[in-house]
Amino acid sequence: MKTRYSPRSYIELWSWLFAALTLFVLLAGAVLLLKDSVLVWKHEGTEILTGKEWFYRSETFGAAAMIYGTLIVAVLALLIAAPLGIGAAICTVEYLPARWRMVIKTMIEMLAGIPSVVYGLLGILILRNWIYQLFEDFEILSGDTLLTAGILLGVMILPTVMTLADDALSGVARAQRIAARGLGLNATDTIFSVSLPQALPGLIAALLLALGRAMGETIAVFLVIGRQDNQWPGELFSLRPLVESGQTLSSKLGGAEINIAYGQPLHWSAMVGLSFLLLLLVVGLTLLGLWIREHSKHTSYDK
Amino acid sequence: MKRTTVFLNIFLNVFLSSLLVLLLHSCGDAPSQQGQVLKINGSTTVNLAVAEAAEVMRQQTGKTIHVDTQGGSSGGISMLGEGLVHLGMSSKPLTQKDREAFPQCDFHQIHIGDDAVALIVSKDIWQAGVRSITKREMQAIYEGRIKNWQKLGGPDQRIAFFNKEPGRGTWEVFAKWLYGSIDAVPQVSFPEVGGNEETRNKVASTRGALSQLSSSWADSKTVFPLSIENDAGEIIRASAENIASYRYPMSRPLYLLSDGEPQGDVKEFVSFMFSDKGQNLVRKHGYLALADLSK
Amino acid sequence: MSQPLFQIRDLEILQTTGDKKSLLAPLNLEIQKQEVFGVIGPSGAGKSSFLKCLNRLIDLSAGLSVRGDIKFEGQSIYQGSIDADTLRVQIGMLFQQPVIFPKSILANVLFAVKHLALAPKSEWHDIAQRALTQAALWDEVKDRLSQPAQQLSVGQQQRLCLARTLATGCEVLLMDEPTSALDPNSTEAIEQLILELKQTHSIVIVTHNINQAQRVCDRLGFIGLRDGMGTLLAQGTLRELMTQRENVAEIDAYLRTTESIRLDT
Amino acid sequence: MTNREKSHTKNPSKSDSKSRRKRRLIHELMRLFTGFCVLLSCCLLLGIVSFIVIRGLGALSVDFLTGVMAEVGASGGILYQLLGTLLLLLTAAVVVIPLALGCALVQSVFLTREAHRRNITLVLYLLNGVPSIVFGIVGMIVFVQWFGWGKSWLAGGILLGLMILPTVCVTLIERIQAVPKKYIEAARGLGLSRAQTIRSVILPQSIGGLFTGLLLGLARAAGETAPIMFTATIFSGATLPSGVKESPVLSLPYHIFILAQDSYDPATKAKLWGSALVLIFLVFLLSLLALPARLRIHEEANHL
Repeated sequence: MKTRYSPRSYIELWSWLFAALTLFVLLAGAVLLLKDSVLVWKHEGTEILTGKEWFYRSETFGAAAMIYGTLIVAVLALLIAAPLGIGAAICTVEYLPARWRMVIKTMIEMLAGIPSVVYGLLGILILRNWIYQLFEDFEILSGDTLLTAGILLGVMILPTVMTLADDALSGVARAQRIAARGLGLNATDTIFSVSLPQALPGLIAALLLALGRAMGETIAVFLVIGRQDNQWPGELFSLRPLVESGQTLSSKLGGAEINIAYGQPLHWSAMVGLSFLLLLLVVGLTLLGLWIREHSKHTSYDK
Repeated sequence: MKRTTVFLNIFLNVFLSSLLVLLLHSCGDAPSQQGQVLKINGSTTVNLAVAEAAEVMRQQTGKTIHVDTQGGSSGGISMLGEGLVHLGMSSKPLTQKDREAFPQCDFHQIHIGDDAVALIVSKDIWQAGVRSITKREMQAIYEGRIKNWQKLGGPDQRIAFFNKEPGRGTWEVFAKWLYGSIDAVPQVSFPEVGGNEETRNKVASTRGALSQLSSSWADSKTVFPLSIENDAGEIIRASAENIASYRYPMSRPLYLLSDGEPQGDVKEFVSFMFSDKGQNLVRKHGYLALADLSK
Repeated sequence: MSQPLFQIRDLEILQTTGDKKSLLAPLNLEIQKQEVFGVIGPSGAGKSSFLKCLNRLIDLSAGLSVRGDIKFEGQSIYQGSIDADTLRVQIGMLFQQPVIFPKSILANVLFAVKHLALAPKSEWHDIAQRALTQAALWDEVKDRLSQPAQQLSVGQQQRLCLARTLATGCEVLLMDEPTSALDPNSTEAIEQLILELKQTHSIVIVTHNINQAQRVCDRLGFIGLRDGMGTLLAQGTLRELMTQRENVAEIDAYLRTTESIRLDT
Repeated sequence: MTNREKSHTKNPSKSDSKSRRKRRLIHELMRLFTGFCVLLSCCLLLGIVSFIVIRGLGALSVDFLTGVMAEVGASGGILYQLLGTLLLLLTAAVVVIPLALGCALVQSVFLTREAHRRNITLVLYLLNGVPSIVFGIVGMIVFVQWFGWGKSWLAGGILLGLMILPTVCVTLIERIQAVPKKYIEAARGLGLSRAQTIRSVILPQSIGGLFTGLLLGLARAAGETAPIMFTATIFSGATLPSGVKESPVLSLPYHIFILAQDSYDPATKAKLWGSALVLIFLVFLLSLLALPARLRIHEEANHL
């Protein structure tokens, strides 16, 4: 790439400089995380992924329960946000007049602007009590559950899903819709036969990107999940753990333990290791989402 | 067209000059040497009185005093140990282990008042008649051997135990009372709570709830402090007298921590905490002032 | 003659946004069955919008509303309780650019049949073959029906669109400048098809090309711009239109800009 | 021929109308469902906002906005929290603008190979996905430990700037790509160099995208707690910083976060909701400021 290329102007030099700086900062960040967590990789090996116990006082650092919590909460959030967000996007793109679309889109994006700490407040004050009353019959211990966190997160990522789904759907050429309508299909037939199949890769990518968002969310989850360590479910496919407290990677990182860890090399590197795992999970999902989108571009019809 | 060029130039200038400022400042001396900023960090319990004292000091002297509560008591200890702050706040006595973790730091404990850790329950448990608890019972709950209030003469209700986050002074005082030393505490996992208001809120809104909380926050309206029944069968309330006389087993001193003898701004602040005004702030937030203790 | 195919009464297209002006002045027209009716005129006069009124595809254009009425085989399509989607099955449409769905050739032909459940699955193959044959495409694609339709040339794609429309069994075809995106050979093929389909279908075609109009149309309507509105200024055979040339300045101006034609061929 | 051809539509007219009824029903159900989705989403927004307004409006006053916090949040105002948040946002903007301009120009103008462009986009997407707490941890390692800044407003501003870089950059790239090719070709045809073309054609046409993206990004940054809680903000005592090292600020999100966990006095609660209301108002203001530009882009896209 560097061959025979010499920047020809001040503005060009400047652009390259800042683009390079961005890349450098990113790489440096990732490398730093890795470097600072070397101790724990050496100490635990793969145990950090598979170990179900995290007891920092006996230097046992297994993140499996937190990874489980992270995934469950994110999937719950998606189960709520996906139908709602895609449904709303279908309505605004396919059924409502264009001028309405911008109004609703803007409103929903404002939902995205509500700070997560405010969501957390609402979670503590309203949602956890609702959950507590709703599931009273299951003798749940408190309103701090994976489900509470999942629902709260679902509302929080709803705008992300909706905005990206909106983009995916409105990316389907209008001519395609008109052609289908011209053949006598009604608006809904058109959605199922033209819009959705063509927007599918975009929709899947949207969901994966939203899933990544959900996994990274800290403050709101922190306040309603209960922060109970080592909640590895007895049965992997039982629903019971959903109404019990748990811990996610991000709620662990947002908690007090990071301050205890500060100054104690192994414990600190374990905490940094957790953030590296979190980063890895989210980056993996993002890459998968983008790959699906890119990959299907070649098979789908352009223009 | 021209506008954009102008914009870009202005922008570049602003950016470059801010870079310059940044560099200059990073080279400058740390404020700790200049003694301009007094930084305090630590226990959320101690924070209430200290933060308000800092407000008064700021107005009186015009000094800059930063107060933060990151990581609770152990956050205060470790940040003082690392030299990141000038005063730590701690709601538990320092242990040998704490001192060993930061050998470079000459910890001084400055006793500014007293408080106690109460074991609080939700309204339903209180109204069902559970008023006291023994150490043995609490151990059984902590180790998961007792899971229902029936065993404690309460209703048939699961015990929803919220454990204070490790690192909080409250938790360490509790752990020391229960097991003698923190190292002897068994490894358990319960739902955790952090701040005092979070604890109070969650206990108040959960049936069968039990948690540790600074006694000054136990308002007996939303959450209720249990008395402790000692081995002799005496039932000891977390009352002011019992805390002052250390009869209540989880009484705890509240400390400011300094590195070496307090000097300069640190000394000034500590003196303020010892003054009537400072001690009144300790009282205002529900703690026992030093004068109350010597009674 | 029996009942006209389309009986258009005071049809008017209005903008609902902005200055709310009228795009198409009130228009009265009758289009007969089994004829090829051409709509000609300068671009921007609202020919396409007019065409879209005939199968109510205009409903999908934001910011436009329609006043007046059209009777299709004696039945009002704007005032009655007619289902616009059902109407569009009966009145097929071909667009300027061929719009191919990103599916196989077969799936494209059977698109409406499948999604509208017009025929049981057992008949699908016959329908596809018949439609493709009618569109003169069968021989070219019969060996690669399951291949992506995007691989076809633009001319073939337009014929595929025609086949797709014919597969619904529609009786009326609306064509919006169907050859303007095509090369001369493909254009000729489409024109040939129009002449054949005339036997079985009624066709309304919007065209830019007066020569094409002469080749395929039985009657013509001229929509010109007058006072900033599209207005039906004349109708009849091409010869009748030419005789109006002296009376109607817009027709004269239009014909001057198009290539000269020889009427006697 | 006509009859034969029509047979498959006309003949089984009964089953035809049955399928039509079924499709009609699905259509109505679908409209109902998606309409419900929109309604629910909007209700959620209105519900959340009105809840906060109802609780927080009482605390709102000029004194609240211009006063200094007193009695550990139970009285006084949030002046320095507000100023701190604004300072963080300003810093983030200053940090992100050159980076975004650089990345966007490189991506859409200077890079000629499609594969390279895709790589930049990929990096932006990845950056967009990085959890905000990870920014906090990395910031703690870099700025607090390594640079020895302690808590500093600059660290917070840089982290927030990096966090919103993808939003700003992608919006800008979209605008640059929307500049009609013919303008660029005309400019080059007039003999302008590439740099001159950028300055005289591309940037004037697309600079709006930078501001739109910036406003949207800042709206997100304003509410973030996780990246700044370890690196830039403290609970009380800071005013406006006079340096970089050991110069924390107060901020609204952190203020709310701490008070939500530790508010002794009931009077603090009202102030807490007041702070939340101010924060939301700030965020909405930023998104609304970006709205006209976005609407215009939308209209243009529709007319093309």
